[in-house]
Amino acid sequence: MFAYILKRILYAIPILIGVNLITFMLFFMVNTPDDMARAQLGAKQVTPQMIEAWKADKGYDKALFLNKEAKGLEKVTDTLFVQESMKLFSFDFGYSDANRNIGAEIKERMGPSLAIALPTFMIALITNISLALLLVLFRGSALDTSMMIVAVMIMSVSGLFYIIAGQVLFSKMWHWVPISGYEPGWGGIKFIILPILIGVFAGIGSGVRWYRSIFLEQINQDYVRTARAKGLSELKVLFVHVLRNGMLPILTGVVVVIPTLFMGSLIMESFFGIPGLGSYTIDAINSQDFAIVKAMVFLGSVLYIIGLILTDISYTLFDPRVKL
Amino acid sequence: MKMIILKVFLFMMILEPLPADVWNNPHDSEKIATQTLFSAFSMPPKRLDPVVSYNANEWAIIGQIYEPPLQYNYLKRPYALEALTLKEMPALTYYDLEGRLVDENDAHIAFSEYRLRLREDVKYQDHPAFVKDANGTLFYGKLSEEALENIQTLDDFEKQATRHLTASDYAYAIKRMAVRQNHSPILDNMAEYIVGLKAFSQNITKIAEEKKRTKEVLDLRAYNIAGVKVLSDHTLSIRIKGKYPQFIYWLSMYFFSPIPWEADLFYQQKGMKGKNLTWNWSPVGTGAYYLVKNDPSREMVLKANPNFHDERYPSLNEEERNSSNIPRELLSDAGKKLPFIKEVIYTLEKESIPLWNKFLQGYYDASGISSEAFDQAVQISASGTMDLSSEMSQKGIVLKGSVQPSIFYMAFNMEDPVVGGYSESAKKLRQAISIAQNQEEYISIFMNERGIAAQGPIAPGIFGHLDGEKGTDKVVYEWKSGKRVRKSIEVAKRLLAEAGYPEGISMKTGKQLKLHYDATATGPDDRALMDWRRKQFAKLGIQLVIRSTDYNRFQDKVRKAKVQIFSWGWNADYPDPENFLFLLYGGNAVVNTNGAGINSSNYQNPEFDKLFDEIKIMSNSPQRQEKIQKMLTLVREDAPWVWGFHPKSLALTHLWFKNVFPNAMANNTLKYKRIDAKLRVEKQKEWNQPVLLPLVLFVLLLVLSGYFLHKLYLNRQKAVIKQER
Amino acid sequence: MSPLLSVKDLSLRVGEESLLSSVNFEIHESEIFALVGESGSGKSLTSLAIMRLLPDAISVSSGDIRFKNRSLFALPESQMQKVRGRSIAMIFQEPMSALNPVMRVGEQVAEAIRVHLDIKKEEIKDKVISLFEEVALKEPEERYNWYPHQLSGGQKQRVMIAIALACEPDLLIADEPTTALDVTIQAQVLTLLKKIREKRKLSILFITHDMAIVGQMADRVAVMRNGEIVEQAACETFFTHPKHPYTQMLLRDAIFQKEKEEMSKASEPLLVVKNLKVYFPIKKGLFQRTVGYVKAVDGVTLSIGKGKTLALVGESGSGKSTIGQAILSLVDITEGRVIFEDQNLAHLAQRALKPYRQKIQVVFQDPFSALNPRMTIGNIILEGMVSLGIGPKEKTLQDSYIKEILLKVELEAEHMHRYPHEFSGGQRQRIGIARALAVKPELIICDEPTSALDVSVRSQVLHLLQKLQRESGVSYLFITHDLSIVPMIADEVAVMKEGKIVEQGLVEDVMGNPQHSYTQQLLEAAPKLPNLGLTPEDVYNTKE
Amino acid sequence: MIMLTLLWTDIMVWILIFALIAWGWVISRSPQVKKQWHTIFKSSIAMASATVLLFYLFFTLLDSVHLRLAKTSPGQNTEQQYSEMLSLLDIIFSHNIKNTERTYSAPFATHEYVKSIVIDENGLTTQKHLPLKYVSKDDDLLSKSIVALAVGFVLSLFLILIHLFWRKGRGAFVAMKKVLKGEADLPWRTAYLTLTFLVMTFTWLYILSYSYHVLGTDKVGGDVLYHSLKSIRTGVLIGILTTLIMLPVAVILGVSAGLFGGWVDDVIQYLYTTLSSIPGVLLIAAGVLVMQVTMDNNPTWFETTLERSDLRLLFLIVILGVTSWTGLARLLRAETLKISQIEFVTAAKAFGVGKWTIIRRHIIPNLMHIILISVVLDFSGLVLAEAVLSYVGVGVDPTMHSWGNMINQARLEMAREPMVWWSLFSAFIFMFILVLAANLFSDRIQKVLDPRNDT
Repeated sequence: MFAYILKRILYAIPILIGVNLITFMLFFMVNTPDDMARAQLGAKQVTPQMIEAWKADKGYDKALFLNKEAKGLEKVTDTLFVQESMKLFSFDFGYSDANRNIGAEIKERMGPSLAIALPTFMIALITNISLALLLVLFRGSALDTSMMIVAVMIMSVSGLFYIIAGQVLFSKMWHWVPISGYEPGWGGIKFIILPILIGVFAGIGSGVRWYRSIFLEQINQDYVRTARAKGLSELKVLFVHVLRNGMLPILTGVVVVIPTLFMGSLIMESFFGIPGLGSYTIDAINSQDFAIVKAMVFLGSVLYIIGLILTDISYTLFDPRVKL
Repeated sequence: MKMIILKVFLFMMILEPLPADVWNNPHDSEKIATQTLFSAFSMPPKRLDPVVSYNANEWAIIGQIYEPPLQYNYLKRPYALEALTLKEMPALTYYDLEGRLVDENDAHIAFSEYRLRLREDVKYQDHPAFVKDANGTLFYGKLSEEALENIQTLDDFEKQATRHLTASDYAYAIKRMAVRQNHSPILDNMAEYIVGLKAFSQNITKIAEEKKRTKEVLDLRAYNIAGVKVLSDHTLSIRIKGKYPQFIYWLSMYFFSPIPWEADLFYQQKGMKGKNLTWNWSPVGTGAYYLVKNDPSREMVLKANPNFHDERYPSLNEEERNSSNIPRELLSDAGKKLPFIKEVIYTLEKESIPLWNKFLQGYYDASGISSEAFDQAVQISASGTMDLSSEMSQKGIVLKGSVQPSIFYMAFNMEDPVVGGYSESAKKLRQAISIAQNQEEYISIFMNERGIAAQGPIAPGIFGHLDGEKGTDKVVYEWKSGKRVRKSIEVAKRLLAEAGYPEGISMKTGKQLKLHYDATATGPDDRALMDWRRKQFAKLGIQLVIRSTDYNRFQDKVRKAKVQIFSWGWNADYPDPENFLFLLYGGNAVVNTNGAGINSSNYQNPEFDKLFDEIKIMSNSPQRQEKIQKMLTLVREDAPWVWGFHPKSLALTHLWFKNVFPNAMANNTLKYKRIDAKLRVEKQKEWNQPVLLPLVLFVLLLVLSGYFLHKLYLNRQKAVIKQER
Repeated sequence: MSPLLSVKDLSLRVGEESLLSSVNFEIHESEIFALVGESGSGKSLTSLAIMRLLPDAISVSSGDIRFKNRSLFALPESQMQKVRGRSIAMIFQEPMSALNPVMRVGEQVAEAIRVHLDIKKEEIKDKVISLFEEVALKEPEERYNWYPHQLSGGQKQRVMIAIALACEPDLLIADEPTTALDVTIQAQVLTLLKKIREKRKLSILFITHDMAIVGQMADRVAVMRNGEIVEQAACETFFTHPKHPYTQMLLRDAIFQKEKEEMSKASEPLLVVKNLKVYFPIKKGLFQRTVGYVKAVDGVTLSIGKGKTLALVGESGSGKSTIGQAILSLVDITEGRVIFEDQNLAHLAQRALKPYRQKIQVVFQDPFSALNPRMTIGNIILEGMVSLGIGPKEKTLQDSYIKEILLKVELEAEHMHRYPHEFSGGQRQRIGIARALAVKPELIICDEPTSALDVSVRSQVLHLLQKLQRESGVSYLFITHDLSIVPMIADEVAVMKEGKIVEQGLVEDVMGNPQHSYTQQLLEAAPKLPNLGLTPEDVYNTKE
Repeated sequence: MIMLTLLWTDIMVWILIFALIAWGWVISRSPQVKKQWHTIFKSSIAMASATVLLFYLFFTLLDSVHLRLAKTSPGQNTEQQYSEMLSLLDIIFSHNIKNTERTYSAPFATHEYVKSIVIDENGLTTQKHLPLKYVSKDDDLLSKSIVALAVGFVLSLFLILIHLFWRKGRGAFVAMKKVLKGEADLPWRTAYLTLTFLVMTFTWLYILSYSYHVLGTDKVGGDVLYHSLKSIRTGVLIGILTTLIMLPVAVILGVSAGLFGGWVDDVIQYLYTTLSSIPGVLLIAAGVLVMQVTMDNNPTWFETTLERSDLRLLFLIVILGVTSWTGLARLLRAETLKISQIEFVTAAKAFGVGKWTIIRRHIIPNLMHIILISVVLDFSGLVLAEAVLSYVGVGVDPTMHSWGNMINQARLEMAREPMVWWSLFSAFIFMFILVLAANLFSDRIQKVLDPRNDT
């Protein structure tokens, strides 16, 4: 097990280098250091002297991949790419172009992101699974058919509509919750109810359909027939046998997502003014803050890889047949 | 049935603990009942360091914290400066090259000197940097990294202290400006005027570089600028090259805010930057407020500075009161000690929609009016003035409007072979386009009438701007029966034909004239805007190709004069025509200054430039007015810009928000304002009663479907196998 | 005495299609009632109907099932749940999939007890363990916490039986309980079931396709065909005096008739395998180091004569299929030689191998996966011909060649335009044979070609293979786990166990007088047909 | 004089259409696949959604033929002048392009939605709802509707008859009877009903669009119906062209990884793990930003705004394609691994059949259902993604007609009081119908083609 995890971590390193390379190339192709300087200095009058001073200040005056002036190995190492990547690998994200410590910022913003993403994820999982089980229980009935059509309809609406409609109805017209905002702690529940509800609802269509098909696949298995032959009620068959076996394929899709919950939801956070990592990322894209985007891409990849490893580990926990 | 009862009971349980009042209050409900102002910011201010800050949203914060020597009077119109930390307005004396005192109108003026006498009762906010031990050395001057370990914010320092403001703090600020690494946007400008600043800057920049390399602290007290002299603890003199009357305005800007050396050294300590303890994030000032919390991701909190010096609400004498239309209630607090509001909470609101809705719900005390919300908020009354819609006025909302000292214009690149140049045909082409751009329609569609069509570069309220026929651009408009009327499109077409493009077809090539318009169009609203723009050109038969990019690249193109037609704007730094006309001064042209200049249309007219040099050093007088009008006639003829419009800012405030008086020049207006907290609490409750019916219906639906499902399952459990025969 | 269970006039249908029509039978107390039939005959449906576990799509068009004089069909579902597992229990064919893979086996037994019996929590475990003891599961306490995948097939079936017995039912339905098991295990399970019947006096509805097992187990027998019971009789009379022609045919196909009248004498070897070893590396750890090998084939030597058939017999996992693949160069040979016509095929390059690909062909076990579902039969047969350059090149000639081949394997010429899914298992197996035959091979490796087929179809395919051998003198390497068919098809036999050949020789020698204990064990375990008292070797011996 | 000028995406669409026709021809030759499709269309839902999809495709194609119309030239010496590029759809809706109002108006309204300042003769200003310029002055909504619906009915009848004659020739009327009774082999009745409904609705909207703004006007007075119809092309293009770009990459890489194994597998796995580990939006955002820079540096690539936004759309499609192949490739690799273990592949190997032949003959045909399912599934996902990307600011050009841009703008309009709901509503309806049809159709395809659904 330990050796396996170690192996996976070692395997992750070339992937992360590749990720870095891609982002680095993309962003320096788009964003010459001059651009960054101008965006950051952002004043009414930006003189060339100011730009030069800024670049030197930030260390963006180095060569990208190959420093022709340096000697020996430094040709490669004394470059922007290697320097910046090395920092990332030690989780030193450096400073944003607004001169704030990105690492500290990420730490601070993970909370709000999780406050939305985690409950959304959990509630959605529970609702979707229970609804799916319900449909499987009444499979083939009119209820099943009509709910499946409703599910397809729910799927066919862009998430943006749900958010707009939710805000107009719940906040603007009915005064149930604040329109947007965030507050840490229990007092903040009023802010996160609506985004969570919308997040859950928007995902219900595809979620229920997916889980339903998984459970239906299970319900045709032989062991379910065995369980019925034991005299178990249909509810017990579903909750004890089908659910437990259905959880295995669900795990593959679900566990990989858990770490990326930290990244937050781009759209939701910016609509509801949640100061999480999602809105951080959007702002960074819009203001072309290379340092933040790079950090977020790196973080996203790391979390994704962690998710993959967790998926494997969770299999060993939940599926007795799998051993690492 | 049992289940239903159970569920209804559960429902009651859930409802019970909910607050009896409102559910959707986004703020701390206790603070609503106190002198706390709730406001919003859409972009987190990135730099609160007065040496670099040059943005309206940054100034809105640091304006309350820092105090430059001068400020604009809150109530007086036209805008007038008054002393803030000074005992009186600076004394101005003139010297010739030999250093002899000379008269104001003397031809030999080589220097002018401003002498600033500071008030003695001005103190800084409490800050750990000021704490000294018994020996008088800084207590937190040499913090080790371990000591910083548990420090996250300034509050984590046990001790705090204050000290009096001294003249050397202002000198220190100018020295900081000179350090290139601090990226001051006005350094290059000021170096032209302040004696010795240029040389000092070059010198200190090298020193700073060296110190950075050796990781030493840069203490600017050790260096001095020739033209900036600290005469005593509370007296400072600044020497200016030649005559530069506008300098006095600069003294009201935050670049000239006092910087205590203790804090500068404090923030330079290792490890501070990692904790976001920097000038950019933790300002130290003498103002009415100090920054308690700066979380750019969520909120910023200002609190009233207990050390704030004695400042009183301004009063006006009878004459002033009568000359300007100042509402009486603005004067009711006259003479009372400032500030009134004890705490300000700025919340991040990136989207305009939630902001507007929260304002309507009473959760923000003031709001601007986005164009979407305009016709909801504003009606035009019979007398032609803008007024609140009945819905708004029923809520007790108050409308405040003022024309901004700004201009948005569409510029031609005068270096461009097609639209540029000073030939008759090029002029006529530009004039034709100018006529075709129907600014009035633009203002109506995109600005909801919140703006006035510009007749020249100078904004209303600024010396040099004239109303009526005299202030009308005769190239584009006609004066008809007491009104300005845009010339008809036929006139434009004629001009275009005379320019060599009949019906938009070039006589030379026989092809349709195709022009390129650079824009920073990325938002959702921009498509309509671009469509409109294209239509204006299409009226002349000209095809407009729009090249939209992000703002960065757009700036870059303008700097390199790689544009043909583009739109831009200017927001005045100070209420003087020079601050507008220099946008067209040949010496500031981008092509002449290697991209550094402010004249992005590259307009160069020797006659205009000569007049500019003259008016620049004149004080306001009929002579100055005459010269300015001459200059305006010149640029209207050459038409390097399509004048565009001056935006009108409209602000809405709730009834409980008092003493609000728009002042386009002043930023530190928070201290004058007051809140009627009791009224606020009442109104918020009244406006935000939750609508319960849908909730009840929803729960009922849940209960019913639960019951239905239960029934369905029971039926299945009862199932027997039916035979078909 | 009234019967324990009576099925009266039971008819099932799905849509318009009738699945069962008027099935009638009765089961008395402590009786083993065998329901026999080939796949699709409706025997499993009958059992599911008794349990009321029929899929939703199937509806009852008529009939009733009475259990202890109560109509099961009239019970509400909630009452029926109390019958299942408590009064009527069931065990299924596939022990691999019939147990919940993520639940401890002890729990799965305990669950059944918990549903029906009011027993204290602490006692349940004891009860489960005693049940495990009863079904002869070794180390029952330890096994309680095991998961199904940790158990062997036989052990799983024992757990299934324990579940079924947990609530002391009156009737046990055993639906092909041993079909998926190896012969030796099968014998053990059958013995166990019989023992339990003796001890508990319970009735068993035994469903199977295997006549030999019927003879061994049943008190009374019913034969089903196409949803109808064609014959019902007591066991003894059933075997001695089968009445219905279908029953007669079934018995005939189950008892083997040696068609090879004349044993040709030993011929020169066509293929010689010498000391063949096929090892699969086991990779482990950080850098995927090879830490050991699975010795799938561990030093096998055998030879096949021209026009002869060598049967390779062994239980699952013995490595017999790997030998076939090694001969075809489809797996890497670790050591040893495969000599075909004086040429060592081991480690030969693909290009050099090509001529031999034509001479050695293969027929697979699963007729469903052996044919590409997206190709017509004609194209499937044509593919090999084109690839190896056999047969005519012109389209019309090719077509007639294919038709000829199809006729040869007793299919129709027009079948060449159809797709595999339109054919039954036996027909598909013929297509597979036709495909191999089309390239005129000298050796065909038959990898369990009949194990997925019904008895009657099996005998047809075997006959076909024999006919083809007679006609073209092709040799067979016949890989099988089923000892019973060996005498019918093979000249020589090799018995494999754990990658090694334990006994090898002429069929009559090995089967008639097995030397190795494993061979003896295999022969012992094979179910014997009762009436004649014949086992396969007996068949052979009597013929001699 | 008319000059045909095709945009890049036009060319791609038409290539795709011809490829589809060619594919259809191939299918019609294979009875097995033909039968599969027959099964798919046996469901009336599938038939109805296919009809809807075809209807959308029709508008896409109509909007994918761009022309330049000749203008009367002002001078003798000048060369022939052409107007800006117009698509056939633009020409059909030229009255709507021309008749732009000043600002918002509600569907079927006669006056503007917002009040404007009016100065009357006395110099007094008042606020009034100004009348719209291009709407019918008389109250003839009902009479015109009846005429329009009648025209629509006749038109659809005509279309149906053409189709019947094309299918059955002389037996058309007999077939018609069968269809009406629901006895035809396929649910043609549903298809014809759907068609009739669509055609009637559309003719109604179209004919009334001459005298009203049937779906209202937007902020600058543009007709919302026209916007919505123009947006169809953007949505459909992103949906289908992206898969066109993604497919070859995914299939080639996925299959070779699964079949060849070894280092090929390692490299391809590395490639897609790396790509898929980057959060999708960031990758797309980065790609779009690069594209913008490239386009800014090469202003000569396009002459008009239309060409520019078209090129941007093309690049967006390419970026989406490049970033979205990983999922399918992973699926195909796994499936290839599985198939290559199946005995018919072993049999082919035993016959010495070459690797490429095995891929072509045995692997790809057995992967087709996965490819097809993922194509139809991706289609609706991509249509929805366009809206989100536009919100983030990395979608299509802001000057382009697209549902994403419409929603984005409508967001601001929803905050108005009273709400301007019709833009959002139109975008919602047009998008919802397309995505719903696509989802229902893909559902059916999945049900028929996925071997797991055999039960």
